[in-house]
Amino acid sequence: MKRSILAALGLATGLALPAAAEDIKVGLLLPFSGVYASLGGEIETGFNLGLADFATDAGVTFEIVREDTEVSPPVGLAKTRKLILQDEVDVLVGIVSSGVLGAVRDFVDGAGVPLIVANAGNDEATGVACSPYITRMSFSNGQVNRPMGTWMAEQGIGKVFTLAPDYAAGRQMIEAFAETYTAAGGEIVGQEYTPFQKTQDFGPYLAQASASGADAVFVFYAGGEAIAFVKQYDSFGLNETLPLYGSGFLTSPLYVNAQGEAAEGVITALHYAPTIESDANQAFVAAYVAETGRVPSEFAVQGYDAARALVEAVQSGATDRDSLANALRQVNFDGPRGALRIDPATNNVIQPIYVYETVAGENGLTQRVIAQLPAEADPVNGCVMAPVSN
Amino acid sequence: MAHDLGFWVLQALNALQLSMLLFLLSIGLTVIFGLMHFVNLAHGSLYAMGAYVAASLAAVGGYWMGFFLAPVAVAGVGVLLYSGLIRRMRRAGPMAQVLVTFGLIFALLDLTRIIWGDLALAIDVPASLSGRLTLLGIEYPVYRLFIIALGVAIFATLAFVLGRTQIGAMIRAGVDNDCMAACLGINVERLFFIVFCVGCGLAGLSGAVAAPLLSVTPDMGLQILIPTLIVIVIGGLGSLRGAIAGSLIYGFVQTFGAVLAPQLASVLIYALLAAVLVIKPVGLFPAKG
Amino acid sequence: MLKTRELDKKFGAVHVTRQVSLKLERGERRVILGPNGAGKTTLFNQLVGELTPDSGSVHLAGEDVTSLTVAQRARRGLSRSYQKNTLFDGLTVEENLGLAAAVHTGHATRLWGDSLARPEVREIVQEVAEQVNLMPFIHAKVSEISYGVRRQLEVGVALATRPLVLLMDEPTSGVGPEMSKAFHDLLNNLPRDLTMLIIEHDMDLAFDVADTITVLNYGEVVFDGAPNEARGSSLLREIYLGSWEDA
Amino acid sequence: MFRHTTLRYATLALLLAGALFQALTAGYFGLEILTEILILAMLVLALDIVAGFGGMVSLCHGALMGVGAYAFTILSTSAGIAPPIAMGGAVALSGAIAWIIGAICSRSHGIYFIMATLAFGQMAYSYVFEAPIFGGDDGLSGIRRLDLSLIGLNLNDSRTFALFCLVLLGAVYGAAVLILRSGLGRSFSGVMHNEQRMRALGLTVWRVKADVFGLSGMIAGLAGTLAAQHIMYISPGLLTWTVSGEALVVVILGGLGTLVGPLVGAAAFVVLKHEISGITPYWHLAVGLILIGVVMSRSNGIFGWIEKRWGARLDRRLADATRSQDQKEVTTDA
Repeated sequence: MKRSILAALGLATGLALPAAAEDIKVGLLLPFSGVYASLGGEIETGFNLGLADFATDAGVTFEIVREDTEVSPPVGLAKTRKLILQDEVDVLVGIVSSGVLGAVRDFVDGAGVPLIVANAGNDEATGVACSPYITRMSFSNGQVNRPMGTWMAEQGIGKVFTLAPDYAAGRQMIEAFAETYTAAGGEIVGQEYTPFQKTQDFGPYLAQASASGADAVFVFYAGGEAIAFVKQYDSFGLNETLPLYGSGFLTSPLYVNAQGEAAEGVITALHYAPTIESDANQAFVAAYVAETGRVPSEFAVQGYDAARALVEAVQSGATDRDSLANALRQVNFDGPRGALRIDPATNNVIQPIYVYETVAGENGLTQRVIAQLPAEADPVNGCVMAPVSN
Repeated sequence: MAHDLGFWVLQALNALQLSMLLFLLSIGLTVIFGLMHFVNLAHGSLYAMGAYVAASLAAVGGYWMGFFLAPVAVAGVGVLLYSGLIRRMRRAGPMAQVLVTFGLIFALLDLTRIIWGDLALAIDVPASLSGRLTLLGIEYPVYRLFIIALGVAIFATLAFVLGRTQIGAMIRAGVDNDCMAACLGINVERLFFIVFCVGCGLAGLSGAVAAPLLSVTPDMGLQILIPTLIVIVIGGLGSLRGAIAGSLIYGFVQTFGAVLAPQLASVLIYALLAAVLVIKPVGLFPAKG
Repeated sequence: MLKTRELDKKFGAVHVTRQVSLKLERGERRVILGPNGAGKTTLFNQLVGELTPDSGSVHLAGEDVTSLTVAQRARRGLSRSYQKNTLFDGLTVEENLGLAAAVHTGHATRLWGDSLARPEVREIVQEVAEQVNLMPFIHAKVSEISYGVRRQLEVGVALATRPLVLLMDEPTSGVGPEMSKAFHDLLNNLPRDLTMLIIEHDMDLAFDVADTITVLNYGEVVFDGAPNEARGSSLLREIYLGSWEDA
Repeated sequence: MFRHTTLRYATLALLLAGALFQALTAGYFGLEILTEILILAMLVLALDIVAGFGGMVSLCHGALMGVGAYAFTILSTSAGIAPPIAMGGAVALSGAIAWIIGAICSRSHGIYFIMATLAFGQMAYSYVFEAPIFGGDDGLSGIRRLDLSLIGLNLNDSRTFALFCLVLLGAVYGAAVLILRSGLGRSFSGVMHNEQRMRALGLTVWRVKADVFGLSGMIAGLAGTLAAQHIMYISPGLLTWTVSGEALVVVILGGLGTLVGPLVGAAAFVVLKHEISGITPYWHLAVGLILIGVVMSRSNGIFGWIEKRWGARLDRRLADATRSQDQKEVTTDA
């Protein structure tokens, strides 16, 4: 027994070769097993595609060490420690779940290793818990939904019923929406949170929504719950009487085809839709389709842009952990999602939000972009950190 | 919020629908337990497998192909499991059996991921069952009514088979006392085999039926396992009556809990389970006194 | 020492115990006889507290114990052995006796110290092991000793709680005639102040051990008296032989 | 009933030597793994006490560990209580909750007991998940490790922390042996072997069960306070039933009711998981197949297999020299 532990460790230490000076060692921390495994795969593909597209003329080679977080905070932290202390990576990229981000935050901050967050949207991560070493290239929960509140009120939708799973992300998404929606004159007539990943039947909540007298329903669901929700919503015929709006994860290209016709006509807002009309996006989509045969999702573009942010930081002359962290905070470029820049006050990405409708296309469902809402910086939200040094 | 009668009828139907879905799943598990005295924790995984097989078949030959063949396929998996593992575990004691099936959960979870990938799949409701029916002044999805009807039909069939037929009498004898059953010349081994495979088939059927309603994801088996266990433990292991009672209790508590006490929704059913076990440590309608 | 007053119990329509009143003096050895289904075990279970009577009461050493649990009655000095061996199978004879003795001495629920190593407990174990002839097997596990020895241990475990009243459910059931005889001697050699109530199927034991005999039939006491009276009783013969022939 | 055999002593010594060697020489990741093993070992020790020696197969020990972790965190951060006292408070709270669960579930057996404990565990999970003061699924951070600078130790150093956990695990093992050898522990084993008889002997069975379950809960709570200090972040994931399920797998993989076996199981499980998950994301499959293999081999876990294979021989050799009763104890009640 003991021999095997030693063998395992011998093997592990054998891998920890110091990186050559011009190499950048990247620790890719994603779930490759567990409920978010599909998101991990999507982000990794996007990330590799991003490196392939931008790193060739960067003058450095990127060495990638990938680790599976298993969507478990303790495992994520153990892997982070390994990447930082043993593999001595220069930069970390990834993290899908906010729980894992919460677990690694203090350690990453203390160790002074730059981390590019490629998904986890917890508001606090770029709020009270912000760190000069943590830069988020994905989104914050509030950011995605705030513009939608104003927009829906402007469309003349006066009364809304909201639904979301009962966990931090669900509450943050709905609260951000409700804040701007009511500020713009809308009224929330009902609000329910469903037990997270324990709800098989949304019927009881749907009946409440339809009895609430609302003009529309605004929801946040993701993954398997999103599929079940959209299908059940449609099966009750609510699509015809009570239009469904939501955070764009509801109808993510990653699984919208599993929702089928039920998703048609659902209007959602997100920081990315594969049908955004721009050269940068079309090139990305084409490359992604060529690679996987599937249209990229928001998760893929997050990985792609994380890679690009890293390359840009390196190109700006950053070589070690501190200079990389500093450079990452100043990254800005036009990508598939449009113009992106990092807000130096919070280290969250500032990006436009797209309102899109899911419609039937030639090959299954596609996204029709209805509006591009202007990019807004998140409120500082208690974030205090050293300013960018030049 | 004040609600009219239609609202409550709607919620009652929702509760009934959820109950029947859980009934289809739990009946196989509970009868296998009653007869063979072990809890097949991999039952949920078989349900997931049923959903996946149905989704694959539906993509080729439409919903009904999945509906009819998925249970057969999962029963086939049951044959393999029985002859490969379960039969050899017959005398190994309940703990070992529980663990083998725990191992099976792990193995089957990754097998479905390897075969079908991490992305969620789905099945469309067939045209004949799509749309809504108006009854008692409310509109209700036909597919959900279909699930209720299917649950009632399976319940009636099982009640008939268990209560009125030769094989049912044998199963009842086996549940009461397998030793006695063997003495009466019943081929207990064959009986186990049949019941196990039928139980697996029912798990597959419930997977196929649930697929259009929910999403087909690798962890669906794990997510449904706990509700199923709660159902059979509340109802009492090994009895048809227990399974139906447990399912109805779970369905109604879950549905009306969500409406009337939403902040307690996730705790309510566990509290109920704890309460039942405190008052009746072997569930409401156990097969044996 | 042990007294019942008009114990009555029905299971549905079946009247299993009818107005049974018994009275055992200190040191008395009484055997309850009766055919299968006469209600012996049901009566027994009401005495030890596993069943609650529909009406009537049970008194132990002058105290009404009718509403007490099995464990409470046991702590007040009512100990029982089982018809089917109810032992701690993975453990040794010594440990079996020790567990029981520890309950009596109060060490069974203490967190500090090994109950089996206590001098008081060891003393009881030693004494009981001698009383029921278990010394040669004291370190053997239950699985390693013969059926007959297990029957001795069954009684030994009940004795190790130092009871006032010992209730035994067919102590010699399944034991061959020779062994059975030795068993009777063993019971006769137990301290005279120990009150014993024995359910028995076998009449020989009754005549070898009993001071008094009670005969139950259809849940009712049909005979109560000395063994020699019973021997001559035609009623007893009728009930007993009749049922034997049926079986 | 618990017995130390030569083989068990030998295995313990070997485990201790391995852990010490590991703690003194391993790299950062090695120390992470070691600490993970030590904390898991403590949890499974707690579980083995109740499941292996009292037949109380609990699916709420993960939740009890989580209660310890959360109580420690809340007490030491929000409430501002000194960490050592917070640890004591957390352990006491886990113990108290475990005692209540044990008392309530004491009448249930087999699958019903498993389900009843599962229900309580899930209630705790749901409560922690939804109550705002526990930070929901985002969890809580800002946890500090115990300050032992008074005796010249800095627990923020991974190596020192691993050694600290090792010392505590050793203490817990000793406590577990004492519990099992005490009057209470003996009666508890007696209840597993024959509950009806213990009751008939006059034992208040539910009290004994609740008491031992409470003690076991204290150990699980202690493991929780260590887990919180190890990761310095906690989330409701700690309380899910799958954590308890995994702990149960480890106990059985190692050898139920042997106390030493679960320690072996914890080491084997963690190393195996890390090695396999390094090779393939489908580590569940491999772990599942290994579990099935172990159970199908019909031995009492890895350690049970070792005992069956070598224990008798080893002891016979020693018995020849010293003529003791060890021989009889080898096959034991494991």
